[in-house]
Formats: sequence, C-alpha cells, structure tokens
Amino acid sequence: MFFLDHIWLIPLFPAFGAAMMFFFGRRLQKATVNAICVGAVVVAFLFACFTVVEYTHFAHGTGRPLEKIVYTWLGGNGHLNFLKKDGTTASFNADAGFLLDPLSSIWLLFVTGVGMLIHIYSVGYMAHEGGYYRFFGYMNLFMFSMLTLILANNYMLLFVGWEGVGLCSYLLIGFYFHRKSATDAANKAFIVNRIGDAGFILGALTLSWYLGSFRFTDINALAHSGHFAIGDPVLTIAALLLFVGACGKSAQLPLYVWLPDAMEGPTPVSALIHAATMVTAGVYMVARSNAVFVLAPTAMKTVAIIGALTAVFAASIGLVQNDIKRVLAYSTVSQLGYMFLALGVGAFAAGVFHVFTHAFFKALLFLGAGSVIHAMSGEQDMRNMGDLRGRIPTTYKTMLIATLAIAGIPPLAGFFSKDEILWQAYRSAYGSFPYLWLIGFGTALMTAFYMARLIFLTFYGQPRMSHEVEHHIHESPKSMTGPLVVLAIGSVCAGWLGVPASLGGTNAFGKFLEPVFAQETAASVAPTAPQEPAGEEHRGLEWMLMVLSVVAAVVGGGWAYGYYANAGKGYTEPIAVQAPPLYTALYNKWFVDEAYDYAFTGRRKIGDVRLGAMGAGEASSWFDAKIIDGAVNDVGWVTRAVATLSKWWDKWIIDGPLVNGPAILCRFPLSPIARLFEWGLVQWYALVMVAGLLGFGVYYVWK
Amino acid sequence: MNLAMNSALNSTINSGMAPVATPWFFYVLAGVAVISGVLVITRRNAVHAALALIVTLLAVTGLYLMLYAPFVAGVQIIVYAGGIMVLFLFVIMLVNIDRSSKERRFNRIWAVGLGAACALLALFVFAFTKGKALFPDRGMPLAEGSNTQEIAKMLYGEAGRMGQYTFAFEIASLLLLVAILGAVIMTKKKI
Amino acid sequence: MPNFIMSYLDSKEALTPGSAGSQFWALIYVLIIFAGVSVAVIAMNWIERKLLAHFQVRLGPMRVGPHGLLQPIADAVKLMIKEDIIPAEADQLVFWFAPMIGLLAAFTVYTVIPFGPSQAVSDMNIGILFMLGVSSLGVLGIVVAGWASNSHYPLIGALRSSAQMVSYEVAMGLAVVSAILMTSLNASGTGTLSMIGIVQAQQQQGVWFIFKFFPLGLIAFAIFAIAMVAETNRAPFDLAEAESELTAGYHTEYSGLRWSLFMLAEYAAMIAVSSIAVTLWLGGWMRPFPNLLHAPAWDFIFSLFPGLTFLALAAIALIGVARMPAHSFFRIQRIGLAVFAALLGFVALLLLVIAVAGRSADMSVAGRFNDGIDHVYWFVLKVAVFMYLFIWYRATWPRYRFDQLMKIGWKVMLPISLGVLIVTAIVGVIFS
Amino acid sequence: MVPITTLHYLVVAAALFVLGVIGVLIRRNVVIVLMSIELILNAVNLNLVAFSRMWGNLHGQLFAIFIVVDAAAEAAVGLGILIAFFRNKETVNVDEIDLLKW
Repeated sequence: MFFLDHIWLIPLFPAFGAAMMFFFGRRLQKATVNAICVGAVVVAFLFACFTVVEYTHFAHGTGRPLEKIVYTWLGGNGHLNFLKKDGTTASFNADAGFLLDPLSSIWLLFVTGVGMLIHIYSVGYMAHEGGYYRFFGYMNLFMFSMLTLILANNYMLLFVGWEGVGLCSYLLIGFYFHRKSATDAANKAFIVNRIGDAGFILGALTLSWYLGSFRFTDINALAHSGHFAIGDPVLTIAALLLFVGACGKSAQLPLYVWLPDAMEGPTPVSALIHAATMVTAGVYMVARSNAVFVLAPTAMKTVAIIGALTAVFAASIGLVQNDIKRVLAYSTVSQLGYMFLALGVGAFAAGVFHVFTHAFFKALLFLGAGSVIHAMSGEQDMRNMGDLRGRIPTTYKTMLIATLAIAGIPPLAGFFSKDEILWQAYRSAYGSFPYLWLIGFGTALMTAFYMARLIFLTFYGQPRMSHEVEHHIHESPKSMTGPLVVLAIGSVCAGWLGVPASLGGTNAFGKFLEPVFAQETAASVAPTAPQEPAGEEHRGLEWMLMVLSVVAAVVGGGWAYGYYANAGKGYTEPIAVQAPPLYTALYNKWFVDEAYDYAFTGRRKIGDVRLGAMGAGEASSWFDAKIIDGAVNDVGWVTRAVATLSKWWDKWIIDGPLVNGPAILCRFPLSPIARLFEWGLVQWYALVMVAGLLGFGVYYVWK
Repeated sequence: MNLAMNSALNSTINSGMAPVATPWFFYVLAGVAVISGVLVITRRNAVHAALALIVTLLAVTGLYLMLYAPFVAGVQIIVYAGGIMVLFLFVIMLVNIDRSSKERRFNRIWAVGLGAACALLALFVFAFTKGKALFPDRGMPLAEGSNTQEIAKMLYGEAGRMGQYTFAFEIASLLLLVAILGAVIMTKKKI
Repeated sequence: MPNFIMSYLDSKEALTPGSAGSQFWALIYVLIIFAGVSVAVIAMNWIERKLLAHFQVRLGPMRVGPHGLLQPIADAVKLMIKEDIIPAEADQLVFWFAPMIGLLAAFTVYTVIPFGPSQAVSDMNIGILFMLGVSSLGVLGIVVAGWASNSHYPLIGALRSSAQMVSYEVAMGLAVVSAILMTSLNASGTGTLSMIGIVQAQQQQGVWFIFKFFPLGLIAFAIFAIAMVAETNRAPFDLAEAESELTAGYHTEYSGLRWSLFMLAEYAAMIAVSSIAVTLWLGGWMRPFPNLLHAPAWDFIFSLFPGLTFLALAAIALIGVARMPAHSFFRIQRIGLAVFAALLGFVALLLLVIAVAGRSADMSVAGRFNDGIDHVYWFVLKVAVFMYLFIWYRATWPRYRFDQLMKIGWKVMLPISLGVLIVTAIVGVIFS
Repeated sequence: MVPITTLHYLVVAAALFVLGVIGVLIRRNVVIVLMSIELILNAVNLNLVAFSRMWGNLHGQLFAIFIVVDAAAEAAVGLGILIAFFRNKETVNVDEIDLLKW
C-alpha cells in the first residue's frame, strides 16, 4: 500500500521541479533543468503506474474509490456551517484530500504518460529557445496543477487545480511575451476562462450549499440516496453552472474562442495543454459530477446539444484554415464537442474513452505539427509546404497514423471511440437522438476531409516553400521523434482497450469505468430504468452505423485527395470556387470574434456607440462626469454658503463669550492652584510622589 | 525564632562550607555602597557619578553573595555592571558633557526635595526602630550550591510542569523586546 | 606543619580550596595562578614577536639573550623605568585607575578557571556566569581610559572597542548557553553553570561538547571562537587599536607602566577566554580519548607527556646551541642557551620522575601531584593552541571595517547562535 | 561583634533608597537622575534578597531578577528618549525639559 498511502506525492514531484526552477532555474545548466523537470515527470509517471496497479489490486474490480485525506486546508472548524436540505447542518470543510477511482486513474495515467512524452519532446523542441528553465518550470507547474485537479476529492481542491492549469495555460500561451499576438492570446484565454470559472465556482458552491459537502463521495452518495427527484431545479441550475465552467475550460461553443488563439504558445504546450490534458478537464469535471447531471435531464440535453453544435461548427471552420496548428486547434474543439455529446447523451464511458484515445492522437498530431514546423524553420502556413513525406519520414508516418486514427479508420484508436459515441447518440440509455447522430456523422465526414487536407497539403503535392527553407529541411532529433513513435503506437493500440461487444470485444475500458457511472443507473429511481443499450436486437443497426461512418471517413479522405493530392503553387480551395460567400464565412471563423468584439468587448463600435463592457464603462464615465460630479459641485456650493454663515457665528458668538470667557476665568482665579501641582518640572511630580509615599508610610506605621 | 535553632543554624553555616562571611565584610561592603551612593548624587561630572554607581553595584553584589544569592549576584554583574552601566557611559559620552559640568548641579527645588528625602529617612528610621522586634536575628538556611538550579526550576518548571514564574518570564522577554524596539526607534535618526 | 595546611592535602575528595574552605591554599593557588599568568604573558610577548617574525620570514628579536630569550625582560624593565606621563587635560583620577579596572577584571576571572578537578581557586556554582560577568567588566576599563584621556583618538577607540565588545558579548553568551544546555542532558535533567561541573558533564557524557550533536556543538564553538577574538580586540577585529586610523586606540595617551598594564590585561583576557573555550567545548583538563584508552597503562603513557614535552624543548634548545656560529662573539649566548636547555632538561626529568613515581592510581601525595600535573598540562596545551591561533590570525588576516564588524556581529553571528541554541534545545529534548 | 541580621541589610537598603530619591529629586542632569533610579531599584533588590534569606525561599531572589530585567529595559528606553531629546534640544537638564511641545 506504499503508493496508495503516498498518493499525495504524485503532484509534489512536478511541484518540486517547478519550485526548483522558480528559485534556482536561472542559474542552472540545461542538462540540470532537463534532469530535474523531465525527471520529476518521469518519476511521477512511474509512481502513477505503480499507484494504479496497486489500486486495481485494492479495488478488486469493484471500483470502490480510495479516498486519502491529508489535512483540512479550508474549513470553518465547525464555526462556519450551512443548513442542508434535510435540516441538518454541515460544516464548511475542504480537505487536501485525494480520490482515486477508475475515472481518475485513467486521467492520472494518460496525463502523466502523455505529459512525460511531451516533456521529452520539449527537450529537443525547445533546445534553441530562450527561457528554457522558465518553460520547463511552467510545464512542471502545469503538471502539478493538473494532477491536483484530477486527484482532488472535492470541488474546492479541484478548483485549485482548475485555476492552476488556467494560470499555466496563460503563462505558456504568453511564453513568447515579446510578441503582442502571444500576450493578446494569453489574455484572451485567461479572460474567457474566467467566465467559465465563475460558472464553475458558482456551480460548486450551489451544489455544496444544497448537498452539504464539497466531497465527491458525499455528493455521489447523496445524489444516489433518492432524496432528490429527477429534474430538481437547484441541481439543474448547479449542473448548468458547472457546465458553464466546463465550456470555458474545454472550449465549448460560446467560450471556445480562446483555444485557436492559444496556438501562439510553443507547440509542445499546444499538444500538452490545449489538446491532450487541460482542455479535457471540463470533460473530467462533468464526468466526475455525473451523479448530479443524471438528476438534471435538462442540463444533460444542453450538454449534448452544445457538444454536437461545437463539433460541427469547429469542424466546418477547420475545413479552410491554412495554419497547420490552427486546423488542429479547431479539430480539437470539434473532438471536444464529440466528448460532450457523449456525456450529454449519458454515455459517460464513451466520452471518457474518446478523451483517452484523443489524448494520444491529438498529442501526436500536435507534436508532429511541431516537428514539421521545426523542419520548416518556423513556417506554419500549409500553403507554403508540400512534398515533405520523403524528407521527414518519421514525422510523416506517425502523423499519417494519427490522421487515420482521428478520421476513424478501423482498427485505429479513433474508430472505436468515435463510433461508440455516435452509436450512443443514436441509441443511448437515456433516449435516442437521431439528429445529434446526424450532426456527429456530418462532423465525422468533415473531420476526415480536413485531416486529409492537412496531410496532403503538408506531405504531398509539389514543394511550395522558398529555397532557403527547403534547404534546411531536416528530420527532428531523437528526443522529438521518440515520443512521436511512442504516441503513434498508442494511437494504434489505445482503441483496442474498448472494442465494443458488437465487434466481439469485451469493452474492457467501459467495464473498468462501470463502477463510477453504473452506480447512478442502479440508484437513480428513474421510471425509465435504462437497459443494456447494445442488445442483440440492435447489433445489425450498430454495424450499419459503423459501416456508414467508415464510409464517411473514406469519402471525406477521398474528396480531399481529389482536390489537394497534387496541389501546386497556385492551387485553389474547392469551397472558395464553389461557394465563395461560405468560404469567406468559414475562413473568417463565422465572424465570431468580430461579433464578440461588437457585443462584449466593445473593441468595435457601431457608429459612435460602443457596446459591451467598454461601452458600459464609457456610459458610466459620462454619467459620473455629468450627473454625479455636477451634483457634488452643487452640494459643495451649498456647503460654502453655509460655511460663510457658520464662520460669522463662530467668530462672534462662540469665540467671544463662550471660549474666551472661561479662559479669562481660568487665568485669574484658578491657575495658581493648578500650578501648584503641574508647573513643568518633572522632579516636582516625583516630589509629589514621594510625598504620597510618605503619607502611606506614616499611615501604616502609626496605624 | 528560638535561640537553640539559631545557634544550630549558626554552626551549620560556619562549619567551613560557607563563604567567608564575617560581619566585617558586611560593614565594609555596606560602607562602600553608601559612600559611593553619596558620590553618585553629588559628583558634578557624570562619568564620575557612573563610576561611583558601578562601585555601589559591585558592593551590593557582594551583599547578595553574603545573602546566599549567587545567581542574583551574577546577574547583577552581567546586566548592571557589564551592560547597563556601559550603556550609561556611552550615553554620557554622546551627550554634551562640557556644558553640564559647568552649570548648577541642583535644581530650583533642591531644598524641598532634600527635605522630603530627609522626612523619608526619618520615617524609615522610625519604622525600623519601632519594628525591630519583628525581624528574626538570623535568616533561614538557603542551599547555595544548588541556587541556580532551584531558580531555574521556579522559572522554567521541571519535568514537563510549568514553573511558577514561567509566564512572568515570558512577559519579561516581551518587555525586553518592546524596550529594544523602542530604544532603536527613538535613537535612530532614519529608520 | 600547621593543621590547616595539611587538612586540605589529606582530604580524600578532590576539592578546590575554595570549596573545601581552606583559605590558606586558596591564597597559595591565587598566587601561583597570578605568577603563572604573568609569566605566560611575558612569554607570550616573546613568542608572538618571534612567530610574527617567522610568518613574515624574518628573525625577530635576536640580540638580547640567545634568540632574544631575554627580550621580554628587557622590555619589562624599559616600560617600568619609563616616565609616567599623564596629560594635563586628562581626568587624573580616572586616568590613573582605568588600567586597574581592566587588569582586575582580567585576573579575577582566573579564580574559577579549572585547571583540573581540584586545580582551581574555587568551584562557584555560577562559575561561567561569573566569568562572563567579570570579563564584561573589562570593557569599563577601556571606556573609562578612552574618556579620561580627553583626546579624540582614545575616545573614538574606546567607543569602538566597547561597542564591539558589547555586541559580540551577545553572540558569545548565546553560544555559551547552548553549551550549558548540553550539560543538562543527564538523568536528573539539571545542568550546571559550574566550570568544573561542565567539564565533568563532558566526562560523564563521554564526548567533548564540540562534537556533541554534530555539527551543533561545532557551530556554537565556532561562534565563540570568533566572538572571543572580537572580545579581546585582537586581529582581525582590532580596529579599536587600528594604528592606521586611531594611532593606538584607547591607550594612545598611556605610556610606561600604565600602558604595560593594559597589555598585561589584554593578554590575560586572551588566555582567560581561551580557557573558557577549552572548558566549555574541548573537555577542559581531560586528556584525549579518556574513555577509549582508559587502561592504567594508557594513563601512565599519557602522564609521560609533560616530561616528554619539556624534553623535546630541551632538545630543541640543544640543537640551537649546536647551530650557533663558532665565532667567539657568540660564546656567551651559547652558554646561556645551554644553561636554558639544561634547565628545561631538569624540569623534564623532574616531571618524568613524578610520572613514574605516581603511576599507581592510589591517593598518595605523589599520585595526586602527578594527576594535577597531568590535568594542568593538558589544559595548558589546549589553551596554548588557542594562543597560537591568536597570533596566526594576526599574521594572516586583514582588519575589518567597523560597519562590517557590526554587521557580522549582529546580522550573522547573533542569528546563527540563536538558531544553534534553539536547535540544540530541540535536539536535546528529543534525544533525552 | 553583633551578628548581621536582616535589619542590617534593610538599613543599608533604606540608605541607598533615600540617596536615590535625593538624586531623583534634586539633580538637574537627566543621566544622573536615571542613575539614581537604578540606585533605588538596587535598594529594593537588596531588600528583596534579604527577605528571601529571611524566609528561606527563593521568591525574593526571583523578584530581584525580574527587577533587574525591568531596570535594563528602563535604562534602554530612558537613554533612548534622552538621546532623541538631546538631538532636538541640545540639553540634558531636567528643568529645561518643561515644554509639552516644541
């Protein structure tokens, strides 16, 4: 039980690395920085592996959670109580406690695993950058925050990690802080995330106010207890607020705008934070709160719809983008939409499974893109690439695998997870949503298209780069290609963990997670008790949908092949040719940023009038200057008038008979008596004291 | 206190283990203390007064030793003679001494003050003569060898028990801290 | 033989004359110590000059006596017959007795220094407190001397030196307290302030306090070793007497015998603080490894050391005789050195005889005498190491600036010594 | 020769006390006034230690130690005030310190 008992050490390894960088980083050699930071993450990964192994032994397949409370870091010690719904009081307490169950073990494994690979990759990628120790310090701080987030046993500690990853995201997006675009992107990410965080903290507090605890285990137990009806309004509100938080962190529809801009950061950051781990925090949190969400069907529906819309919306933008990382960014948003779709239709395990597989191939895609950019001397525009497959073969091969995986070609990882989601959307335990399936299906088609477009534009066709750049193209160092290969293996194999029953698999992944999600299905007293959805009678339908989605992937890829396989210097975009207005809209990301600028930030004006926060500021400034200050000035004038009168009164009435009168009285008859005791010589006072002493002495001696 | 007990005590104290404490010592030390005390208040020069005060303090230290209070004596030497008096000498040297040594020594009310002090002395004399019978001829025995240890036990306690004066001791340390800060703040030109 | 002389010698317990109440022997001890310290100071004068000279690759005094051996005597005579100048504007009385204060303070300390379990004038139960207190009186002499001279350099020197001594006394006291804390690590839990008790505590715990709770004892000792250099106004902390800035510091206006009293006080104070260090941290009179090598044979071997030391000194002197140039000009010197060598050899022989005669561990007079010589020998040897260090510092290190000195005292030494004290207390509570 | 009793010590303490009181009351120099206060405190200490001996317990000695501590604090603060004062007014005479402000 050593590892389980010392689970709190896992986040502390990277924290140690970050602290070392913070205090001593400036003076350390690169090799030392590598040893400390990468070493910390490697140790954390090994520790996490042993911990999970021990946990499976501990849980014996029952999935009972392991809770380890170190100390109470935020609490009223019984002084700060809130009234629970059943009339009892509960103490406001948040522990530094750690919770390990199947859900967090999965996150623990892939966060540390992928994080370790990306750290190793960064050694090569950042080798020639300034601020080396700063980068690794931030990365380790991020690992610390992320591990805190996923190992937390209550909402408050989770919020600490949640804010920590947000901070690290901000720091790392703005890593090249001398670039204005980078700092702007960092600010954008931070501010947009704040909106989500506000929702999250409100949701968490509502939940704990209503249920009386921050702890996940308590909340789950209460939600399962049957005290709460399905559709309980407070729980619905809490769930929706939590989902607002998830929207912010996981880039869902209204709040997704920061993620594409976040690509200003170094590529490993994009891979680690903005593709593989941090953005899945929202998914994690919703999955973690599944017991609450199940009790709030409205919230579930909202999640599903938002997820589906995000998926198709982002995918459509991704169709025409030219920046290689931007395509991947929109792809990430789109895939996150898939995950929320899964969560929303109640297929939590499927959503988590997609998170898991997505972590591999999306990290791989980003790292591959980083490798391409590295080879292209910093060029990110796909219009200036082409014909790289022979020059950087390892990158090419691994990226191809990832593309196939994300497009959903069997038997690669993406196929299993995506089809599980689509199937669940079509026919889940909580109802059937054919429209959502249709949207997902369309998204799958688009995914295949834009990923194939990326591959063809980058690796096929004619070379379109300048000669100097072409001259410098080289394969990346071992420390970069190594992680690519490992991740490629993961992209191929990760899906095999969750082969669905319909394909003769056992869905080990789902089984492993079942305790986390199955409890509520048993406990929720819903009249429509869910059945095993993938029964024998639906097998045919399921196979048909699978075939359909594979066909969609192939068709999408085929189209892209037709248009881009031989793209030369002056190639044309098919959408631009066939529907120019649509192309403009897509190319400008549906004008969402501009709309936000008009509506919220006030950066753009309609005529002379600003809207949004800046507009409100201008309005209140005008109000302050004209109305408030005017009133103040008027009051001031009145005061002066009163003062003039008052001065006269003071001078002739108060000072005259009332003040000088007593003074004269004091000066002549009273002061000589007072002077006997106080005339300024300290020793006279001492003499008075001695006189008192004498008096006491005489009294006591003669008594 | 009866006489037999007194003589018994007398024999234990004078049996060779006691320090050489004869009445002569007392008279010499008391005389030195009082005479140099007079010098303290009459010397025109402040340095001379300070030196006379040191002599008084050392004489009083001797009296403490005769009273079986070696630890108090040690503290007196370290704190008073080694610390406070050096501070006094410092300050005297820092402030302008030439001027004050040429001025009047006593203030305007010196006659009244002297009178009050004489009255106090008279009161003491009267009280002592009246209450002479109240005081026993000889003190109780005090273990000199373990004096320090006994004081430590009362100050800090022993074996996990808080001493009688532990709290007072802590308060005293706080007082000293405050005094240090106060002195530094008042004396420094620019903090 | 009068009874009061023999009763002390015959007493079975090893008591100091003060504890045993023997006023006669206390007086004898006082006289011996006074004479011994005075001789040591005179010898130190010669040794310091010779050593400094050799550090600087020159010969040092060579003319007065063989290898300048009689130089200190010549110096003493010169100082005594010099004119005693008292400046006209000086405060006569204070000027006159300021050196006495310093000398008195320096020599009073010796009443409690334990040269052996019974080789001390008295075993006060507040011994170390007394020592710190009395040695802190020495600063009064310096302040008063500087003030009484009614001159600028002495006044500044006096203020500097007293500020320095008062500052370093704090760190020194705290270091001492951490050693005293260690004495309380016994079954009864009570420590002691008695100098003899402190050495006995080291004997009982079987370790010199410098090695106790390594490195706590070592740090406390280092603090003390630095502070004691500052306490005695020696290089590199001798800026109260910085001749390049203050001529000669507080004793600029002094000359002749009065000046030599200051010198005497300074060297006596050096020996005194070294004795404190030896007593508190280096096991006092104990010979090396008394627990490890405790067989009677080892006792005997170690008791031969004093005699052998003198034998070695005699041998060195004889080599000096042999190396004298054969010129007739050096004849007197050669003879003088040979006589000196013979004297040393005689002392060595005497000590060896005593060692052999007193080798049995009984309480015979010879045995006790032998023990006493042993204890005094080891104590003096340890102190001598410190004396050498003092000279070595002076030859090696440049002088500090005054603000640096104060900064070290208050911002480095004081926090470290406080920290050591706290950690020692905690560790002591944990391990007891 | 009369044996020394507690009363002897009390007489000495009383003499020192009265001398201190005189110094406090009539000297002009603040430094000497402060010294006289030390004299008073010492007289009290002597009393306490003498009574400690008389009753055969150590409470008096402990009180004396606390008084020594207080005396140290008092001297430090008093002399600090004195120096601050001297810096502003160039005088150390008590009877010139008679303004509430300057």
